[in-house]
Amino acid sequence: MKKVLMPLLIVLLLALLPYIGVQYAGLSYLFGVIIPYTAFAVLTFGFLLRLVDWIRRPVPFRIPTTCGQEKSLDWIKHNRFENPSHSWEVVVRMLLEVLFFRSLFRNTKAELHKDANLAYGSHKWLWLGGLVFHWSFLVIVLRHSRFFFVMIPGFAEFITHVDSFFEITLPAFYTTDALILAAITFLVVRRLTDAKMRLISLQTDYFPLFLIAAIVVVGVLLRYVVRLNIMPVKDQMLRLVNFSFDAPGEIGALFYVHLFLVSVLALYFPFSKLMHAGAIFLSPTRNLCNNSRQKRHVNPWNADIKFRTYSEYEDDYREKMKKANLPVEKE
Amino acid sequence: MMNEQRREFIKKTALGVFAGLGVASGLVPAFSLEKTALPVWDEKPVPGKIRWGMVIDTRQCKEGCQQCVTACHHEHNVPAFKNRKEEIRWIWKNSYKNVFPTATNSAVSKEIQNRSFLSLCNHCADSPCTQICPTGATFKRWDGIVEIDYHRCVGCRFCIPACPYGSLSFNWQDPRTAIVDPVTAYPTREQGVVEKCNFCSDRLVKGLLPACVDACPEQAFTFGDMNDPVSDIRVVLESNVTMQRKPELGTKPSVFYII
Amino acid sequence: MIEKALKGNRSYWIWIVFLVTLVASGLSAYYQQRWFGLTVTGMGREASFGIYTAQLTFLLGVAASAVMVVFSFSLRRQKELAKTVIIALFMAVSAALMSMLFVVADMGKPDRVLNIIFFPNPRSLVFWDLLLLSGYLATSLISGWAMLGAEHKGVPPSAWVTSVMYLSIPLAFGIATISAVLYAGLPGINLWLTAVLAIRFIASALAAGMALLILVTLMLKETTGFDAGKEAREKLAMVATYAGIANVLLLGVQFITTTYSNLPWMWFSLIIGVVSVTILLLPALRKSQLLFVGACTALVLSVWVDKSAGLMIGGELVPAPLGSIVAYAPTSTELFVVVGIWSLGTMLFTALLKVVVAVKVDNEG
Amino acid sequence: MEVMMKSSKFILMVAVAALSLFAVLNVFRNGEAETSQKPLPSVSAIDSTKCIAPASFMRANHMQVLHAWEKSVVREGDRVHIAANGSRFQKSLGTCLGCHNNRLFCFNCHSYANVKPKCWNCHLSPMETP
Repeated sequence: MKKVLMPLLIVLLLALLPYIGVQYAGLSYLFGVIIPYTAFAVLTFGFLLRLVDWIRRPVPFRIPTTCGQEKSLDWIKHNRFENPSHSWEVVVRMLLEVLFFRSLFRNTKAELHKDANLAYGSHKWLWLGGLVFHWSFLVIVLRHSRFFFVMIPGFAEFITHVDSFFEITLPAFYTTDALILAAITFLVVRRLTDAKMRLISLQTDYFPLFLIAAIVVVGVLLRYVVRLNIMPVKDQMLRLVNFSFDAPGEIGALFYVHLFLVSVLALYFPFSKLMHAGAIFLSPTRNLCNNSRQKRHVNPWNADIKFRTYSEYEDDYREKMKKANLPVEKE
Repeated sequence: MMNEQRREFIKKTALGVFAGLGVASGLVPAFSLEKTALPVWDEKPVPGKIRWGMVIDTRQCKEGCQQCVTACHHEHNVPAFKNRKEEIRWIWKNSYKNVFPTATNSAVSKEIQNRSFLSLCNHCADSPCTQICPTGATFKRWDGIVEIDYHRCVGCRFCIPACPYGSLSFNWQDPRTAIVDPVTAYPTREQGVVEKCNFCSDRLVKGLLPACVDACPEQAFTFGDMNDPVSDIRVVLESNVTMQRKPELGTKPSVFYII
Repeated sequence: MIEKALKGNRSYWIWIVFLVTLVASGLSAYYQQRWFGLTVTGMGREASFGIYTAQLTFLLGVAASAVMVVFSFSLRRQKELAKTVIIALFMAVSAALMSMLFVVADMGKPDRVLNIIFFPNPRSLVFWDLLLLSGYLATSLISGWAMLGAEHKGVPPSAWVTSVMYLSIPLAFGIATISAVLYAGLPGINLWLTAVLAIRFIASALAAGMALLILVTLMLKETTGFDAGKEAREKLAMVATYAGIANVLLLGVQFITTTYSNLPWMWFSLIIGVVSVTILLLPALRKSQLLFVGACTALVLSVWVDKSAGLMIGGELVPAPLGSIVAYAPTSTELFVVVGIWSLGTMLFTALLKVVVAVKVDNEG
Repeated sequence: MEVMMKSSKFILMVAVAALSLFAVLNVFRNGEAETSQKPLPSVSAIDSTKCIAPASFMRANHMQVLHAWEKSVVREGDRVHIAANGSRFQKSLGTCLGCHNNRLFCFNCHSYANVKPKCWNCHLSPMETP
């Protein structure tokens, strides 16, 4: 239980910190300027460093995945996107993975039925929950561009328009707000209900979920319940994107909770499992062509060995071989 | 200080679209929306206490006169779509045959056959349109007026065939393109909602009579509270033989006709 | 299981791509309608219902009729229908989805569609109709999918699946009855003001729905080799025939009492209805595959014409509110939207059937 | 977007043209005697130089206030807003705009914050009024 409660407690404390800091200690400059800049500097450099580090690690083998037929003889059907042999096929596999989480789509679940009947059925809930979560997150981030640009970019405006299609609340209700909360709830509940999942879940699995949930909840509160005055918020965000170090105006303390939790997320990002965002592009089972049968791959760290071929060997010993009545290829 | 300037600058850039109008706004500081005044009902109204009704003395209605129609349609920003398909009507003139298609007396005089009869929402006591509306956007008010909540209407249009008097019109397109002379005191409607006569509930709260009643040069209308035993309308109803449209449907219209 | 719909042969994908193209053209037509308003349709002041509502009425019936198979199989234990139950449920799902899309396509302000849930008017039959329809869509999809999943795993379906399936039975009867009462109770249109309408709704829905189901099973047999069984088709044909007889009788009665006899389309509907019922009734004629298929198609067509041309467009051709007649003809935008929604429904149905066939073939193979 | 801009400009033009006509017509109307029946009491003018609530509250809640007004006026017929200090206001968009009569009052903030409410789909906006 500690695995769940600790991260929850940490998130609550983290949320309390800026609230007290701004409300009672007047630290709005710290939470509104210094911490956001620091966090995003850490995010940018940390992310790049991690990626560069990973890119520089040599990858030994082409790893053929087993879920599709590798390209072989002409009359055996080749599964292009499971086992690509061209780089464009790899790109498609990568995109299917990044955009549609294809490997989760394959999930199955074993069920033991009455008469010791073991049955496998497809189990796509994680796929669905993950997909909803990530896409909603993306839409929400794009929607926030209205704070960072004087004129909102066209596509972001279109996304906002679609997201707030249903006329329900004032201010306009965003469908993704509801979707992401539902998805996070599912993802947490999934780890808690299944004994196997409970066993393998660690604090670092719960913490980002709780952190993001807290960010969303505070954001929803700011928009629909507290209804913060967003004019100084936009001022402050425009200052941040213009690298200005001016002090923020009068903004409610709850906004700093939102901003601080986002900063924590950014700070935490390069050091955590969240790096899968960048790492997915580097996973060798996804981003390499499985064309070992068509092309010779040499490990880059191999020493430059001088190989001696049979023809060289024969050249050296031809006369001796002839004398010994051994067959030779060249006369 | 820099900040304030930048903020101002940013605001102005963002308002580029309105720049031209912004200059104009400096010249005209105030604009003429509704005057701020308290309505005649200071308290929350009691449901059922009032029931508005109207008597139309068709003998007074003059051929070719359109003053009530014009006044109503102007007052409520009713778009003037000319084609029959998209026409929007709150009050309009019609023939005897169309207004009373089920009247038992079919052998009426030539004069009556040629006379114009005003059609408008009957604000029925038992209104089929409010019963069919899935969201309650068309609803019965505390004072008997059948009102449409334009903020709630989903535009499903089931109320249109539900009304036996054809009183409802649908905004097949943006009505604003066809409003000749918009008034600021009353909103327009938007594309995709249903609209109809509101018995001038907007004027009643200001202590005014409905626009058609006011506009009629012949005083053919009598308007008032039918629950009030000393009101004009009760006097007129009690001293005249009146007709309702399609009474056999049991909708109990609040609009009466003196033939 | 849905991944089985992502694997198919060339003709399957050609069919899907064809449908996707139609859906896309429907979407672009709908975008036009959303932008300029319903003025782009042929509907107008006097004809406030058009081809959208006509499709809705027809599809409501098709959706509700599928319950007959569920009912006969689960309550009356008719085992020969076992292979058609899931197909019927999925037909209901597709038809119900199309119905809902037609409701939305017909709305002036679809962005406020949730007002129906947030501000429900319990006195409104429209509200109840839409509520039951969404419930029916959910129960059919959940029970059909869960049954298929159990079959895929080779285990009997859980108890809750059966209860959800039972729940769909009253929902379906509710949809058919409420829609009929809804139309019959519109005082603005005299033609519909008849008690026969409710019974005819159910009869015509059953006739068209069962005939359509027969055609679907035959199509599956031709294209995939999966055969629901001749006995099942016989059973369905029997229901379709009796319902068809009831429908043409009631329709004929209405020719006497209302102005249907003025409408050439309704004569067409009546005649092909009578012909198809006759073919289905006589064993000698029914034996011929060609005549059987023709009769089923004609029965579906007869009901479709009756529901759209007769009930909707005809209903307003003889209207009442203003005592004037305005002929309604759908515009091309409207037709594209209709084709788009039908294609979307067909695509869903195809995908669901693909899964059904794949599961059944897997299990048999 | 273009169509909308066009239509709103069109309305503006029409409105400006109409205003002059309206003004001329009004001169004649005022001359006419009031002949109709007067069954209803008349309205009383009120002092609306003060806002219904402090600016900070209004900044956060103006949409809720307007929404609540719209609901209670349309559905319940309750047209009078009683402020905390007891002063009474008519629940109307016009009550707000009568005081805040700078044309850009709404648009300043709303365009800066990229918030696009749907009020002006029906209500004529200060931009469209003469």
